[in-house]
Amino acid sequence: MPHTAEIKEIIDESPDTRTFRLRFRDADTADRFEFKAGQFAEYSAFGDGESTFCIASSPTQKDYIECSFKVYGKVTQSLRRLNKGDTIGIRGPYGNWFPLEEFKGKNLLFIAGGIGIAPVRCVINNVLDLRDEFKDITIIYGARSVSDLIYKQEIKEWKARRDIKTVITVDPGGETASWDGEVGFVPAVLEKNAPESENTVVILCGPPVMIKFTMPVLTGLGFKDEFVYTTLENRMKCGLGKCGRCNIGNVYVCKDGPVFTYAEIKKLPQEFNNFKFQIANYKLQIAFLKG
Amino acid sequence: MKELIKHARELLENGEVAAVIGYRQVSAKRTKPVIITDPEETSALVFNEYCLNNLAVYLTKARIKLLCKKNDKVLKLAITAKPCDVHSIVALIQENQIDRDTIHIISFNCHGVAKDFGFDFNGDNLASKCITCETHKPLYYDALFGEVKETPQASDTALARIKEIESMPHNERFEFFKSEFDKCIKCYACRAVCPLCYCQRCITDKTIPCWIETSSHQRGNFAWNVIRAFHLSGRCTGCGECDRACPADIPLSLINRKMSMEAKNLFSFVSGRSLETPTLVGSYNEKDNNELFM
Amino acid sequence: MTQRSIQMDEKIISRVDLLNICQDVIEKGNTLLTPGVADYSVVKDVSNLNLDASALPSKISYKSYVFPRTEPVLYYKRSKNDVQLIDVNIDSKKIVILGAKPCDANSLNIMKHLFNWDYSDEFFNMRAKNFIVIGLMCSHFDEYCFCTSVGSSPVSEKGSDIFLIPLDENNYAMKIITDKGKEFITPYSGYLKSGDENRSKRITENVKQPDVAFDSSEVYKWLGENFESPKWEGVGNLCLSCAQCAFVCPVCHCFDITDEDYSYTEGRRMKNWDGCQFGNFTLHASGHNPRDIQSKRYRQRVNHKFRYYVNKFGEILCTGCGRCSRGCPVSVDIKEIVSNCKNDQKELR
Amino acid sequence: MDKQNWEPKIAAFVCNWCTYTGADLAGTSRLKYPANCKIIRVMCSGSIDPVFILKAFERGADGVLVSGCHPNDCHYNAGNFHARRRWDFFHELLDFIGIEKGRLQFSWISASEGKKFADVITKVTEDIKAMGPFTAYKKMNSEFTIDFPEEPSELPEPEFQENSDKETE
Repeated sequence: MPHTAEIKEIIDESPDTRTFRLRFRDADTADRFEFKAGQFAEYSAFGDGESTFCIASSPTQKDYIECSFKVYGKVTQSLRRLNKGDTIGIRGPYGNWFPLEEFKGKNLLFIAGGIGIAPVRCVINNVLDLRDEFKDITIIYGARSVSDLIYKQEIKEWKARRDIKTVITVDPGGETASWDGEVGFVPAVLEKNAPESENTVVILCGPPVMIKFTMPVLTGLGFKDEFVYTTLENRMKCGLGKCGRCNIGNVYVCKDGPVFTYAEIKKLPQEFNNFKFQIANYKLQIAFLKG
Repeated sequence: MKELIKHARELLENGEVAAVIGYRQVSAKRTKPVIITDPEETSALVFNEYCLNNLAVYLTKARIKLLCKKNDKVLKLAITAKPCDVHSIVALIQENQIDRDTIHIISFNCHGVAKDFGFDFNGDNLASKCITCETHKPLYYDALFGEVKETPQASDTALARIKEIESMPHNERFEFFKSEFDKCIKCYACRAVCPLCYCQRCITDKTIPCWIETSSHQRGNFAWNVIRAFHLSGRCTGCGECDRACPADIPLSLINRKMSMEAKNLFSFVSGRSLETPTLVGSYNEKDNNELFM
Repeated sequence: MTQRSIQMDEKIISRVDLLNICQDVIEKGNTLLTPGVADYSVVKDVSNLNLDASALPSKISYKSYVFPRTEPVLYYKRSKNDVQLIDVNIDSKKIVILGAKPCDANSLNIMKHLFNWDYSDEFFNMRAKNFIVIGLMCSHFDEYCFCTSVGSSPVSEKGSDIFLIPLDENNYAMKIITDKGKEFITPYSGYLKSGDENRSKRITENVKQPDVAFDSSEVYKWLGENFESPKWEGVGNLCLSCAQCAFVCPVCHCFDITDEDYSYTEGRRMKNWDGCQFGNFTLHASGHNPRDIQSKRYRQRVNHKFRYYVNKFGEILCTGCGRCSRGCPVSVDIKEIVSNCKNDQKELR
Repeated sequence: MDKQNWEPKIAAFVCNWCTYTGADLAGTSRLKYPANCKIIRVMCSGSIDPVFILKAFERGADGVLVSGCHPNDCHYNAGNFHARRRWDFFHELLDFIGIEKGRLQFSWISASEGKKFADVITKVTEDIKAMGPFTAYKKMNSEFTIDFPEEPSELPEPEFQENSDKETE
């Protein structure tokens, strides 16, 4: 049974991406709902089905939860039609999470591409709320164009902070006249701006093609596979490890994942043979396409 | 049989065809499809009363078409087909799914097949399509084998059943079909084996908007089976594969046969019989029957 | 489902008395199922009940009575800004299966792992709890049966609550396997006569069994090492991507969840069977499909049955009933494929 | 609902160029006809898929009318000719499956035939009234449905809501 939640606010992040700020209708549920950075939930638009997105707000934020989605399929189209004050369903939280406890006292490097910033943002905000417990923090975020950058407001805040290094880049051709960030693809920008690989944990999320080219760069810079965390997404339906859809090898992404280290992923069957990492992070694309 | 093997071997060895789609024996009363690209393997090819599959279904598959592409050259595809399977191939050619020039049809003089694997071949166990079959010799072929033999006699029970259903009042008919369709488990085996169900994306797979409910409850089953029957009307060549594939034993071919009878009555058209005439639903005639319309 | 096995003396029951028990089961308003040619069907009249140990497994297994092919999981009603949700009451009628094939009888035991790891599925558990499986020894097999290769056999009692062995035309030896079976049979103990274990043993020992076609541990090993094997292409070319195999399978359990409106404001969320061989099973909304070609999908099917499930739950996700192969429109035979996989000389098709 | 007061729900799929304009004419000519038909405008009779008709039945229609331009008058030259062949089949198919032919009716109505439009609608409504509600299909629809407890709420206006006035002007 999903809980019902009210859409408190709608934020248009980019032409095709939207963020919902949600509050549970039931105060009791709102109190009890707890999750950890990296977990996901099933959001339903009644009449059109359920879709899986990560929870994009920080677990330290108790008043509301946020989710961001890109309009792709049936459910996301239906969600986009909803207005402020409407009701959606939420089940969750499901899956595992980023082991923040283990990250403590280490340097963190966040690398995100496109909508892949959503799960990373959850971790970033969580980490920033506990800023003292971590060492250097670097954020590298790339999008196709300036208008495709999401969480623009927060990016500004991150940039303003002295205690983190924020590098924002857009693909060549996507920049505007007033753009003051980097221009170039994420792997290239990473090479220029990467911190020391010693004692650093990488949190990586983005489209398969980005991950394909970023991984060799990371390895070249001396980052260890065990310290590269990412979150996988596959087409999911139940979120409970039953429906069999997200199964890769021995793993049900919805239960044993979605957070994996690159070392763990290497051990899975290379189902996605051409791109070793093809499956990684198709945030939001899990909605039931077909349309 | 020897001639068939020899012919297939020559085709492959001379590089005329990329692959031969044929049958191989798995046990005494059962064969299964095989796709052969290696001349050495042609010895497995057979043709007999247990070659039930309509291999034309493979012709529309993208992965089979891929087999034909060799060093920038597109080779032909050889297919062993019963005379009734040739009808399906003709229908596919008419609907521009395949090109006659890319297909090498190896056909046979046919005297009928068994209704299913494991049955003795005789009048009682004759496939229902063979009972009324008029084409024991294929209409189109590139190579012809097999000797002419007498088809066993059998009574046309399917026709009798159609007549029986037609004599029922509408509400009984509705209940009859509702209960038959209720057995459907939506495995879509009927769609998969049908050579004419070649759509890349079937209407049931389209969910924005969702026209046919994917759940296999009464209403979803009813809609699916009616729409499938409609999409095949005037196109179905009556190979009966859907009937054989259905795990729930729904008499799908009854409806298909009824619709073929209508095509014959209304438009004197039989699907898959001629390469020259256009398809029935893809064309029109200004003088068509107009009685239906007020 | 998890009762510990108890050993009880073997009993003998006559056919007439067995039918009397069945009659009573029906009169009490419970459902009685027996296997037919096509499906397990509900029995209304016991007089023409046919308990045939020499029949092949029905075309469709009885899993639909525990895991229906379609069922609502919740109802919703939209109003202007709100949504009203109503939970589904699970109908928990007692179901007695008389004459379950030994291969089918084990199916719930295999599936229960999946439905109970991490989160227990109420729908499955409620129904499984009310299930009483009366297994019947199987005396006939065909070229597709391979129960002996996956650790079962025609006389296997695994999964049955009560197991019957036909002694002669009118008498059955009855073994009561579980507590649930004992509880069921206690009211009818007047019908039971004490039996002789040696007599039924003689019969079960002499039952013809299908030859062991493959060693599942070797298959397990091969699958682990040959994920990228080009051999999968052979079967990929042949298979037509329907889900007949998954839907008739007694242990395949993948499902789909979809919303359906039945009026302008009201609707239901349905849980439907789904099959891994369908092209759009793993299709993402973006158009990306991890298993885009048939050979990958068939590889997933075999791997899931013989490797992943073993890793995760320690059992092979297959009962060896052979339904999938018997019913396959293009005769793709899973037994043949699995036994040929290790052999480099043979292609998979 | 007692039979006396029962009003059928009819879905009318009409083509944009002829029948819909004909319906307009019927309205501007102030012709009277029953209000049971809910008109759904499509671009051409050739673009009406049979799934639309099944969907209408699924959503509780008792009958369906399909109407387009007269033969040779199609805005797209041949849309109605293609449709004609298809409807022949679909009509026969539904009849064989057990749906009476009267439940699905067809007509050609041109833009100038306002009178014919009113007549056709009247005839279809009367035919379907005589046949009674389509209970067989409705029974099938009611599988897996529940009645929600009544609660006063501002529901959006359902499209197929019963119309209280019998006739429109």
